[in-house]
Amino acid sequence: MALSREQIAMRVARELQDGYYVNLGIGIPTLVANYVPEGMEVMLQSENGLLGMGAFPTEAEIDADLINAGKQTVTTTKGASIFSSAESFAMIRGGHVDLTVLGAFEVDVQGNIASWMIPGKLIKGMGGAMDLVAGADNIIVTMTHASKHGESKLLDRCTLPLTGAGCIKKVLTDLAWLEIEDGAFILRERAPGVSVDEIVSKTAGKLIVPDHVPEMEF
Amino acid sequence: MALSREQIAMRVARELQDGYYVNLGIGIPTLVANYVPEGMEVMLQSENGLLGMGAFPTEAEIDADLINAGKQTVTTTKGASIFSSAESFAMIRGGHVDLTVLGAFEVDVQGNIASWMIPGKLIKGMGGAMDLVAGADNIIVTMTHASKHGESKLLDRCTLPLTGAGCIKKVLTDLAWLEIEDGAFILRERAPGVSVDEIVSKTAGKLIVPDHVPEMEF
Amino acid sequence: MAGFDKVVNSYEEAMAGLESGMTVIAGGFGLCGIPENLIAQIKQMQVKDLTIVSNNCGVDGFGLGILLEDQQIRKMVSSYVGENALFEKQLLDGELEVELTPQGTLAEKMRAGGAGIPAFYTATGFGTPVAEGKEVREFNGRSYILEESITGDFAIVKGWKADRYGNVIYRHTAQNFNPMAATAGKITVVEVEEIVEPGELDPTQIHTPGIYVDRLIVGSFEKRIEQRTVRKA
Amino acid sequence: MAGFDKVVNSYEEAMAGLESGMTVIAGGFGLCGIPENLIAQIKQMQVKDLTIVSNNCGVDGFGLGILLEDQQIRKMVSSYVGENALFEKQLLDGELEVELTPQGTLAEKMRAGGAGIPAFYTATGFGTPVAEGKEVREFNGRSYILEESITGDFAIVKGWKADRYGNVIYRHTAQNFNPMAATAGKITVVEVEEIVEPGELDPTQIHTPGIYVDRLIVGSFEKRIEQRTVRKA
Repeated sequence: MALSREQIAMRVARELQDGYYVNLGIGIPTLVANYVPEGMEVMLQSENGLLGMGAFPTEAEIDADLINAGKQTVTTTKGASIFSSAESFAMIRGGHVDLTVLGAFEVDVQGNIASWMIPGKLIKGMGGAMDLVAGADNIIVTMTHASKHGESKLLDRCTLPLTGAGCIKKVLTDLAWLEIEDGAFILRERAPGVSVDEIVSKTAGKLIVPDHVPEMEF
Repeated sequence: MALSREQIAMRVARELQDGYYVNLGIGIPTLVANYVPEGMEVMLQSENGLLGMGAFPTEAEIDADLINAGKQTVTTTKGASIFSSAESFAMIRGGHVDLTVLGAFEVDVQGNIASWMIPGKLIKGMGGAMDLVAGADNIIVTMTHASKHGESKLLDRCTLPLTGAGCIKKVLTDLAWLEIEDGAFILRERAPGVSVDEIVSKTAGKLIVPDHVPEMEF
Repeated sequence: MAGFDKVVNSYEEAMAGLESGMTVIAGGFGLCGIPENLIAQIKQMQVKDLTIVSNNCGVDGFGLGILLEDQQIRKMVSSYVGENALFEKQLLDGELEVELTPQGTLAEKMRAGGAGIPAFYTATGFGTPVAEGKEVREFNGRSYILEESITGDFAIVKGWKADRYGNVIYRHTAQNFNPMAATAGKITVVEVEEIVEPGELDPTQIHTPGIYVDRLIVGSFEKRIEQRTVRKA
Repeated sequence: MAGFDKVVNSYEEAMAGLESGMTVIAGGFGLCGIPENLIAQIKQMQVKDLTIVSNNCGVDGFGLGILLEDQQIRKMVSSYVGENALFEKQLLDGELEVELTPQGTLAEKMRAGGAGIPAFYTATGFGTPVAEGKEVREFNGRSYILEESITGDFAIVKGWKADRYGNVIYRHTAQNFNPMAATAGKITVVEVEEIVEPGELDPTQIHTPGIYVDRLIVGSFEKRIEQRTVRKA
């Protein structure tokens, strides 16, 4: 069965390491914060200028001057720091964030990612996404493997305008965990009960299937 | 008579305006701070990261962590701010300092300045001087008009390696106040008792002498 | 106003000199840390054809969104827009131009503008529509694009506290783009919640030194919240 | 060390991994705000052929000057040097190379290195020996030169207080180059006068966020004064 949103977040959380500074994009990536393994500490970076983002505030704690990059009211954790947008993106662009998790429309075998613009639809902007994908060494893209109409989002070449070129190495879909190497997707893990054949049939880009593709366990 | 060091500082101080942020170089420029006109406020910027440099400390006030760009112990004035060297030079390079006063070996009719390097002598470095002359719109160079051997320091073309190209418009020597315009020095004022002829004879670069060249008064 | 006292007493005075066709750089992220009253003053002045440089364009009826009501904005330079219907309509009708700029590049362009750096290279946007028409250059085997800095005729900034000399501190994430905006205006106007006497703020804890600030005014702020998210106590 | 606790307990541990031939970026201006004990540790380690990026090179017997005694430095990148005799001698003997860099350009090169900006344009140095071999380009009718960023294998930094997570604040003008140095090291080591618990420092008043800091140690400091200037009380 395809992974639920929560399972996607849980699987991503296994990539966390103690002491990681992490930037989580809007949507499913945000859920990763709920699955930080016991005994491990990570610190969340929000690109509007906050390192050490905490939980949502209680009614009593709400402060209009304390929001995250999704414009949601938040709190700070102990040891947080707050700074300008220039400093925030210095961190991001300079590669100081250990892990970035974000969604996408398409990724391809060259590590290209398209996530911000669908021609013909209103373009709202890239926000910080282009900086995040260009700045991070370690990025996990989370997305559904195929569109509602069954069209693969894992391509030989992205069809949509790019967010970044050659910057993605890890993709987690609702069906599989894949790595991108030397111009191909490599199937590393599959969702519980999802067959290799199904993944192959829903992957348009070049896919390498190792002899053994373990099932994820939850 | 040639101006004394104090008179040079006094003459420069007449160019101050209320509310000016000023960077004073080492040597005679430093003395300008002693002649700020009554009722006028200026704030001194020190390029190591201090805006609002105060007097030298008393013995009791000395603090190794509070120095100026000349590495001298100083104090801060009320309303001072302290910041990084990058921020300090952002101010300087970005043209936010209203007036910069610094010494030089040579200036020329193109507004070039040489102040940091004499070939054959040990080169200690330019420090912040190149940033200061490139960043400021309003610079006053203070220097002696001629060397001890009588050689003019106001030239058609600097002979020494430059500190900055085309950035100087105002020069105060011990003999005269000059402006640089359209490839010439223009003699604006002369030191008390110094004749136009003496200034002409000691100025190697193209010099324009207006009909009336007033004497400075002190 | 004498010496370094930057305080002005009316919003008219704060924005005096702003004219149609000018470029205004605004601090703020979403509706957080936006110069609400300076924006309202721009609306009141009815200047037109403005180029506004701001990460976002407010919402319908609040923040920079109110400048859309009378079509005062000709061009927005932003990383994310379209949180309001009027914006969308004017964009589709061709009445409004948008130059979408990655958020980090936008912040850096403002900083560079204030810091006398005319241009810099960044990997952000390489290989994307943002790179169109821009120089690409390799450094150490990686490709970067050339981005030019931004300066404005005016910068409008929202601070928390400032002393009369214009030394400003920001509150929490209301800092965001404000410090860079403050450096990049020919005339920088800061509105704050409280003005204190010089000497009351710790010199080492100033976010925006007064040298960048031309005018300072104290105002009161609605501080509207865009996404009110809470947990149970 | 677990989670975000950056504290190490010995100077050996603080500088572990430093090898001959590496590049070290050091904070400090003159003798103010220099990482005295980290420098002493480098001397103790006897690593050689170092490239040191620092505004100055200390004085005879103190600060970076002590690394000259056993000829540990191959190259200095600085804006102002030669405050000590040994430096001068090694320079004239050709044992030491110096890359003189304008002070503001040096600060910006460090910042750019930490901020993922490989190069930027500046008017500083145009038309001077500093411009030799560098690209010149015009923006808005003015000439600028291209300067590349600097990063180091190690950055050594002197802070005042830090919390265990490596959030650092600096004291007075001992800040100087330290915040930029902190961003530009593959391994950034900070020594401070006091370590406090996370939460004790105001999040909006951190000079160097902990994300830049790899190792943190508390030391005691001589803080030698270079130019002791006083007035009568």
